[in-house]
Amino acid sequence: MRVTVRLFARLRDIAGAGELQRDLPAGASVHTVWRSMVSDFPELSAYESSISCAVNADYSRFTAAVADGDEIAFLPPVSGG
Amino acid sequence: MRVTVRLFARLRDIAGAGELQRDLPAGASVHTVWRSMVSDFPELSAYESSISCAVNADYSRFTAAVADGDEIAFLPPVSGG
Amino acid sequence: MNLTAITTAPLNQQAVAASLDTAGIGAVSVFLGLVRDRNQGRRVLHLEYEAYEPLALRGLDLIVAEAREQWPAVRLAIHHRIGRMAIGDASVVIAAASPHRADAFAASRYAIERIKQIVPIWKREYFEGGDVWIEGATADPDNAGAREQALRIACA
Amino acid sequence: MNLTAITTAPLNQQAVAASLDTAGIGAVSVFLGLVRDRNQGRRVLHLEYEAYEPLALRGLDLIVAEAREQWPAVRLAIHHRIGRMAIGDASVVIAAASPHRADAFAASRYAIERIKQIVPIWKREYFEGGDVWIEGATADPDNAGAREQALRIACA
Repeated sequence: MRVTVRLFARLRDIAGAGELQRDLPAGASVHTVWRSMVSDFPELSAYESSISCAVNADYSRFTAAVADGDEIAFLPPVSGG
Repeated sequence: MRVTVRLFARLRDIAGAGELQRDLPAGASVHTVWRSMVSDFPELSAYESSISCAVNADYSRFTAAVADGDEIAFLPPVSGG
Repeated sequence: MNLTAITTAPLNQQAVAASLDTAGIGAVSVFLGLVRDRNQGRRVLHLEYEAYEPLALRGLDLIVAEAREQWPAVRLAIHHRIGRMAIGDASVVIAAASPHRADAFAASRYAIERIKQIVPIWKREYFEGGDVWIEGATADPDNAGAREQALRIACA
Repeated sequence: MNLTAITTAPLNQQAVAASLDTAGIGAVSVFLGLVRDRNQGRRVLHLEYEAYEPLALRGLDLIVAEAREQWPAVRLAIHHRIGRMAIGDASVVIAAASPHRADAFAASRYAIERIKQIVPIWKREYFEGGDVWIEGATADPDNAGAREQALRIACA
């Protein structure tokens, strides 16, 4: 299956893109997606303990299963206001 | 000596005027002025313990001496904002 | 525009806030007091505000000075309207600007509490069936306890 | 005008406040966050704000719902700007209207604290000599501790 990965702020800078496609095995979780990102962009690992994630524009847990066509977003610590 | 007395809100209603003149003996204090007002308008006595006073548009004490030409104001509890 | 004003003209929150120098400012807290349609179970028709104007203006200036003493980086503007006001009209606008938000909120809150304590302004409420002068606090700018109470409410 | 918005357009405090129904309202607390010229000793030139827009809007809506739960009589509007902003520009405008002032101040303060906790918006600071993404809180709307902290700051 294929998902869209969205990256923001510094994560986007590290990956050089705010939107990427990833092909995943069946049964993949958000965490699987993140590991695949870190594998391609090792600098992302610094965010391991501070990122949040969202599935289809809704906050999610890293253990959540992902489905074909999902949009998976990784969010560094926020700084709005 | 002669002073101007200013009354506000309910005090003004009781006296029927917001500005009055009062002739006073030498050595009069703000309290003398107030007693003279209560004597003319007994209903004012209800405010004995809750009014504030000002001399020439500056908060004052009731024991302050007044001088010829002063403006003495009596202020019921405030309700601005 | 002056930092403090007693005026019969309608108040403009944006103009009051814009009157503050915002160099170095990261937060602005604006407070508006509006005329409510109900008070103590009565249906209010309109209000009339009256002030002892020169002393009321001094009172607002004193509040600005007190706030500066408490929060040196805060800039504060207070405009109070007097005269007849309809339901929903703004009777007072306070704008507090500060480098950081905590002080902006505190100074804004402090100012409205102090106005209700020491500024010689009175409102007469016209309700269905009558009218009444509203009486709140005995004004005494030397009352340290009242000032401390306003600070406690503001900073807590 | 919507109660919540993420927009690239300049914010208008008066319009945001005016979007609230003021029937029964006696107090409005408006908060503006402005772009500061200094941050951590650096001289800031300008900021760029970025959002994950659909989730940021949901975050603002969640804050409005949380505030309604905490202060049922409060009406809250939150508009956050994104894109490039100059020093002094408003990045966020919050308006909280309530029958009485305590709740208006509390809800306004609560909203800005919660924005900084859970809304996926990021600012990139361009300063003299470089630029940096500012990173604050790890966003987690399920973190009850963070919500309680925002309530404590707001209501205290």
